[in-house]
Amino acid sequence: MSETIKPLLSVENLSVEFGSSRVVDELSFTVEAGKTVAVVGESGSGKSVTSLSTMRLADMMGAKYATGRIMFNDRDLLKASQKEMRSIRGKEIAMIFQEPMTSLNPVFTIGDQICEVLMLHEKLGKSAAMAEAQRLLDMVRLPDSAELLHRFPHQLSGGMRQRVMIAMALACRPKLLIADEPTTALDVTIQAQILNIMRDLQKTLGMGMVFITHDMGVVAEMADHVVVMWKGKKVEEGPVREIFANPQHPYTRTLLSAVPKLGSMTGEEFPKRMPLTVLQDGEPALAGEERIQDTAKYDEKPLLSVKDLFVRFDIKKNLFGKATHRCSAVQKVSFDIHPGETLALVGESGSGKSTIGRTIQQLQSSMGGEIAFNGRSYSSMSAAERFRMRQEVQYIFQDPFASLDPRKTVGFSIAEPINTHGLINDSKAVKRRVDELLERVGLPSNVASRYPHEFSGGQRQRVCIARALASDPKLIIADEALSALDVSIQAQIINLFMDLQAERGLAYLFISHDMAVVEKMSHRVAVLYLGQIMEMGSRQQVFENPSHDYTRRLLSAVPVADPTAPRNTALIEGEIPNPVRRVGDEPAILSHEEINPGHFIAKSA
Amino acid sequence: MATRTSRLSRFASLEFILGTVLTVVICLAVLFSDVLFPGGAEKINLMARLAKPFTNPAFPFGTDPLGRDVLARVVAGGKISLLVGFTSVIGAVIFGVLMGLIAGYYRGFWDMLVMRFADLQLAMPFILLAITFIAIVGGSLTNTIILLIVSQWVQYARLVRGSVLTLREREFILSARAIGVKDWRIIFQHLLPNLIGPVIVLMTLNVANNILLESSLTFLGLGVDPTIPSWGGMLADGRTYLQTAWWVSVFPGLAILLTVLGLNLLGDWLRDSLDPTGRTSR
Amino acid sequence: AGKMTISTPQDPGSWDPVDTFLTQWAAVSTNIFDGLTYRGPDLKVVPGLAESWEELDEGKRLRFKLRQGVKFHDGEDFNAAAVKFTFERLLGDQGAKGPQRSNYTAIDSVEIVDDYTVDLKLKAPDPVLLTKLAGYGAMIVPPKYIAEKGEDNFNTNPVGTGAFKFVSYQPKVNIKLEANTDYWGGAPKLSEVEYRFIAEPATAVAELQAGRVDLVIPPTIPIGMIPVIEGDSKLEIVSVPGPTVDALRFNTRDGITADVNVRKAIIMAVDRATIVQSILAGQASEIVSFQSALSFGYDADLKALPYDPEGAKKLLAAAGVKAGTTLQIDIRGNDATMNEVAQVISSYLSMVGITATIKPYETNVITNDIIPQGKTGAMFQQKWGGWTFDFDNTAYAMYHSGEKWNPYDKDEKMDKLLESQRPLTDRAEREKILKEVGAYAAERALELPLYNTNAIFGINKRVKGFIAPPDNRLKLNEVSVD
Amino acid sequence: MAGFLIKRLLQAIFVVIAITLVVSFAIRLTGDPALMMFQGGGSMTEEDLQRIRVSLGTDQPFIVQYLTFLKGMVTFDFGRSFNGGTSVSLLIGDALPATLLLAFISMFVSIALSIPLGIKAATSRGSAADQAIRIFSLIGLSFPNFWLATMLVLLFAITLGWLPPSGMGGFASYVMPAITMGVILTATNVRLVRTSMLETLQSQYIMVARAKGLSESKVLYKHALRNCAIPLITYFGLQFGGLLGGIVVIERVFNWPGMGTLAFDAVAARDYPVLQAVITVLSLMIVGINLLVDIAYGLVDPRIRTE
Ligand SMILES: Nc1ncnc2c1ncn2[C@@H]1O[C@H](COP(=O)(O)OP(=O)(O)OP(=O)(O)O)[C@@H](O)[C@H]1O
Ligand SMILES: Nc1ncnc2c1ncn2[C@@H]1O[C@H](COP(=O)(O)OP(=O)(O)OP(=O)(O)O)[C@@H](O)[C@H]1O
Ligand SMILES: [Mg+2]
Ligand SMILES: [Mg+2]
Repeated sequence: MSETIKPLLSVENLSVEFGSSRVVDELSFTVEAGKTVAVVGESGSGKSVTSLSTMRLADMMGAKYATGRIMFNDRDLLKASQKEMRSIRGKEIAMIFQEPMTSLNPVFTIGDQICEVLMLHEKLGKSAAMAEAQRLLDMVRLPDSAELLHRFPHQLSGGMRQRVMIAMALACRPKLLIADEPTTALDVTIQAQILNIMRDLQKTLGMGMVFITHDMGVVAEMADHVVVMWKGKKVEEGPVREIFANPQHPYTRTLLSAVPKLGSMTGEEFPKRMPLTVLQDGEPALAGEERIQDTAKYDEKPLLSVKDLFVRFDIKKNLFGKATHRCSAVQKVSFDIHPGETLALVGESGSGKSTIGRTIQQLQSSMGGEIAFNGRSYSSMSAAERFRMRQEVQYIFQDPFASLDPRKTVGFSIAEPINTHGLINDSKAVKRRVDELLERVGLPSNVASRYPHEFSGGQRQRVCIARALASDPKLIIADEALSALDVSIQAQIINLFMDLQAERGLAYLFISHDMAVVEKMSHRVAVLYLGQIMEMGSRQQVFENPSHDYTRRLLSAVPVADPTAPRNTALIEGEIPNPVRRVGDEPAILSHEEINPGHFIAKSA
Repeated sequence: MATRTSRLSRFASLEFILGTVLTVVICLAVLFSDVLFPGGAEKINLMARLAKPFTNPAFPFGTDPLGRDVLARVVAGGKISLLVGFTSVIGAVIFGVLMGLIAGYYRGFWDMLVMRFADLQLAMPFILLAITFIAIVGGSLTNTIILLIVSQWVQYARLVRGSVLTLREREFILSARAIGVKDWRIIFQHLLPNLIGPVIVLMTLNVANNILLESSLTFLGLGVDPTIPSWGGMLADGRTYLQTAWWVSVFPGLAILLTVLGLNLLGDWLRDSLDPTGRTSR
Repeated sequence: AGKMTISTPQDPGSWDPVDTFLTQWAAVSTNIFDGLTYRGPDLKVVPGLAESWEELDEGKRLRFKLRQGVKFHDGEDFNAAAVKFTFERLLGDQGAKGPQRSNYTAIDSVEIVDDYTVDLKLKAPDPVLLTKLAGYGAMIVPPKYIAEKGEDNFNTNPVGTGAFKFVSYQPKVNIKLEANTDYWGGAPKLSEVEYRFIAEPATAVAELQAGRVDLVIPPTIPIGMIPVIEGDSKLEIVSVPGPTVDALRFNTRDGITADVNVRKAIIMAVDRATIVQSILAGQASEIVSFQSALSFGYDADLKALPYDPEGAKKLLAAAGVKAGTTLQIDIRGNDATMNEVAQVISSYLSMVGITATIKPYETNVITNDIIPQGKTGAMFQQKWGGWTFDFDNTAYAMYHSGEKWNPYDKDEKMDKLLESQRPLTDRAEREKILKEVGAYAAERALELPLYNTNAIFGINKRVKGFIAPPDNRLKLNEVSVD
Repeated sequence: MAGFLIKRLLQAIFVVIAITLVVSFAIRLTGDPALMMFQGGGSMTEEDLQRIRVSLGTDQPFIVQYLTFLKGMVTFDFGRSFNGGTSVSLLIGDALPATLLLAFISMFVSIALSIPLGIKAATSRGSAADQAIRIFSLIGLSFPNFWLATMLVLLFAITLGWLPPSGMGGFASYVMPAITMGVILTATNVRLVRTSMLETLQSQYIMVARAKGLSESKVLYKHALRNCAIPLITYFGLQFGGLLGGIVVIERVFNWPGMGTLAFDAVAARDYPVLQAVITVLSLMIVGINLLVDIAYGLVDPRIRTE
């Protein structure tokens, strides 16, 4: 430790245990003011637990600190009382939580929840706090911030909630910010924007940052220093360029080699299954075959066909219950998905991606348009057909925590589709199938008897994937299904998806922000903006010849996993697009133009 | 495996042990009351009226106004009391929870029907219900139990419905629906375990309530033969002796207390073991 | 001077004399109203508003000389017109709305002889009429006041000639009276009286203990609470034999109790003396027929069947009743004393081989449905409190065939006896027949006579000059408080 | 919202009519009020009874009696009590405020006690405080309310002489009834609060609230409480409705001239007009409370749509 610069935070020899299992083992690292330490590592390696321990919130989950200390401003946080911690939390150290969907209190408005911190730590009055909250929402580029303050969390999209969380954490200008996957639910343009803001604040405030992420591109852009964790231990640490240029530990090397790179598929017509980098005898090695994923059956009639879909949410109502303001979440969206095809849905956060998915899954009613599955439109389906459809179409929710029953073991949840549709009747066989599914998503089968809260974010995500696979579906709607996974697991799941596609002709509606992953695995891509499709075409068309402005912006904002690459620090300016309009003042519906066979772009109005 | 041991230690928790021991001991004593005190509960001895407790070894808990052994009666009194207490609560819970689930989950017409029916039921004062009920069906132990069920299902129904209303909007219920899980399975497998906590609390407490109510029905004519001892009946009998012979009512009261205590400990344990989130936090 | 507070268990709801039979009404109204005659705690009928009276026309006309110079509380004069108004009201439309009228149907008409002389013309002689004139429906009411203020107003704003004037009434809470200093019997010693309606015995006793109530009137204090009051140096219990008698009557029509010997055996199997001594703590006296010792027609020489379990067993064996035979005793569920007594009886019966079960009913259900409809068990509780203290009132209702309270028994001899005494004005002759009725009922063992309970008053010792009335008719003009 | 209210209003009318119909009909099966007037010991003939029935109007066919009642109800004229002829509206006018006031106070006492105690028990789960709170709440339940009430009277009214043993009057007279009722309600409520709280405290947003540095009381009373409010509101609503019907025993012990006593006496005397009026008022209140509860659901938890 250097004599001259005293670190802001120094974690020394920290071990954390739940019951008898140690999930963080003798971990040490330091964060200096104005610097960013990225913590990367395997899903479930103890990253979130470490950050919760720093806040002393892991106490409430039943964690015990077996060894070590956490020094912050010359005091050992592990020795501080909860009362002392309260004056530190939010003010001195702020945290952005991993799962934004479950992190906001469902019964309070966004405004209330942000104001609370401001009123507490900055001693602002209610109206001043509100004004400040609105400014913060503007800063994270949320549309119509004045109105948004009065909305409830469930009315926001995943990415919007995440931005609310970020605004909340930054509200009091903390000395140390712990950001646990702060941008996973954000599209790359907004992500770039948010990262810029963080860097800015860091510079002006001298804020130290602990940045937990799976996105190596983000690490490369943000971090000064990197800590790599694996199975509860720190396996390597060093300056960011060092780590990228010269990774020492085999796990680090595996990790880096598994990072998907945008543009790596240039020239390929079809997505490609790539060999996996795995640790073999402590050394990374390539495993598995390379295969062209030529599975889409365009000659067959579409499996799913969405035509002119409209979905609107009433935002404000007058006294008589008539809507005055509406959010046009989905506007005249049409697309087909063929058997064996992967259609990627990308686009700005809040542009209606999840809503489309939910509507296909009949969790949300549409206000117009038609959806047909296997040639049968929803409205004409019999009850039995509908039931069957629920087996054949599976949905992986954006927030895995919220979508798992807290009272049921994950084994139960995974077995549920099997039992519901009577796919396997023998209970032993069901159990075997559950174990097999768990293993396929990279979890040990003995976790079947655990409950959702006992998992890490990425582990829960994999449970949800396993559940979706359980019913042997024809179509999987994967809403940010891979974003919480570390890249090596991610690669493994991508391959799993592709293998299933090859074996059984599975189709995917793949909703994602990660352009590199999209490039890697999709046949066709649809780019959504403000509820409308801006551009749609084959992967090659969209990625190699992006023709809509927004698509181009999107692609240019993708962070590059190379710390030496030049950074794009230009802030996006101008009007924040807003899907909420007065009734009667609906946004214009754009018409599409086919610029190449199968390549459509929206004509600007 | 961490969870294994914590699950084991949960079984070994003080709550569970104490609750089980209490409940089992009480149930056994009550079941074998005839063996423990043959004929003791009914034997009238007008010469030994209102004997003080802890003085005469023949009557450790003293005697009642008819000179009967309070201890023997307390033990024997559990038969009726526990029967009425348990069956009526179980009946009310089953019916009420079912109605609440249906109303809350399906909403619309069913909600309206069940809840307006509940309003009807709630607006009916208990004694009125009791009197008209007996007038129509006559008094008996079974009818006492039915009456208690009829008068209490609403509590559970409303409680459950309220909780269902929030839960049904939660994402894990949506995801079960998305999978195609049948309604009744969603209701019983997902909703029920997530809202059962308050129901268990209310249930364990209503056992006490119903044991006491049973006795108050006596003077409405729904009660049972006063020679057959019951805790509630003993408490009611002891009413005029509160100032002069406390033991007549305190011992049956304690019996109820211990029973309810045992049940509540078990209830808490049940609630906790249904709630996995609390598991590692101990 | 001084104020006295009294706890009474029930609010009769109306203070109009024609409206109710409740003794709780009389406990208050005896102070507000007067009748032509008056019956005090000694149960002797003495002059009230009438100074004297005579029987004319072989008892078919009663002539009353009225007290002069008496005024109602509103200042109206009391005179023959008021008497005529009172009885015409009672027997007319207003009386038809209430239960009291049925007591006075012997009166045919009222004739004013002069301002202070009035004749009651009777349809048939009524030997109990003078007693009835001392209470309830026969209370003299003010004609002008009622005409002016209306009938409804009179229910809640009573005006009479009594020792106390009505002040205020709050339903279910209290009624307040103040002294009528112009009272013809002399100004009362108390200046104010408040009656509070307290239904719950423990509460009434607590109020007594707390000194906020000076007197608790029956039927409130349960036997079990007597020691509480006796244990308090400021308080005492005053008790006198009351009008209420309890018996367990038999179903004489069906089942084992259709056999008179079985009924006798059951009576012999029960040790009533012990019951009275222990359960009732001596606050009652054994009875032999279904009446109290105060009742007209009581036969002191009538001997009860002795307590004789062995004899009872023999009788039962002779009647062919096997050991283990069951029978059911119906009781009023809210009668705590009877609850205990019935259990003791059941235990006595078990000693002679009869297994008795007890079935409690709500009071109204047993009195209005179970008994009149003949749906009782082999034995059922009958509680009776004839306020006239005349055995006819009880016996006719209990034993005459076809009467509401007599669902099972039909006996020509009994009917004849009962009918024959009704028109008699010769007291001795009537008394003889009533004694015969009592003896005949005992001979046929129509009921298991139990006891005549005392009227139990709890009183604060600061109250002076209180004489406990057996019939609950408190007259407080001689009472004072320290 | 307006449509919702209108719908509920119609349903309320239906409920009131249904319950009064049922009650009026059923009570007539259980005894004849004319007979009851002779309870004191008068002898009567069938003719006497009939005479009284005519004057009470109970000789009429049921449907005629019921329609008369309905007609009166519209003008809030419930007729006169069979027992003494007092105007029923007057009786209700006296009893309802007495009951309402007591109910409000008891509810207030209970909520003010049970929420902090329940939260304390939940947050210090398994501790001595938790155990003590739980056991005390059980004692409150295991002995009947008259027992508790009598004990309080013995202590405060007789031994210490601080409070009046019964009756409704000044502030002092409210203390014991409110405490008795409050304690009994609290016994249940504490445990309910504790249970609901335990579930909510595990949520991620509670963790987030703590991460903001909010004081523990803010976290518990603002963030957690509101999230577990649904079962609590439901149960409080039920309890309040129950209180309005009057806790007969408590009212009797404290000689409280409330709806419970009124209803009890009316049932005992088969006083149809009073009974029908009590039921009408009660059902209106219950319907009102449940409506409020349903509206409160939507306010407390925005995810529940009121319609
Ligand atoms: N409440 C708990 N009880 C028991 N085990 C837990 C609990 N919370 C977390 N764990 C375990 O601790 C380990 C570390 O979890 P943590 O959440 O820190 O992982 P992570 O590194 O953040 O992973 P991810 O990137 O997937 O979010 C995991 O194996 C998880 O199963
Ligand atoms: N229940 C609701 N009530 C009101 N508005 C809603 C509701 N659900 C979604 N919205 C709005 O609909 C729009 C689209 O939401 P959606 O969840 O589909 O976005 P998304 O494209 O999935 O975004 P993200 O990538 O951030 O998850 C958003 O503006 C959101 O605020
Ligand atoms: Mg994590
Ligand atoms: Mg989304």
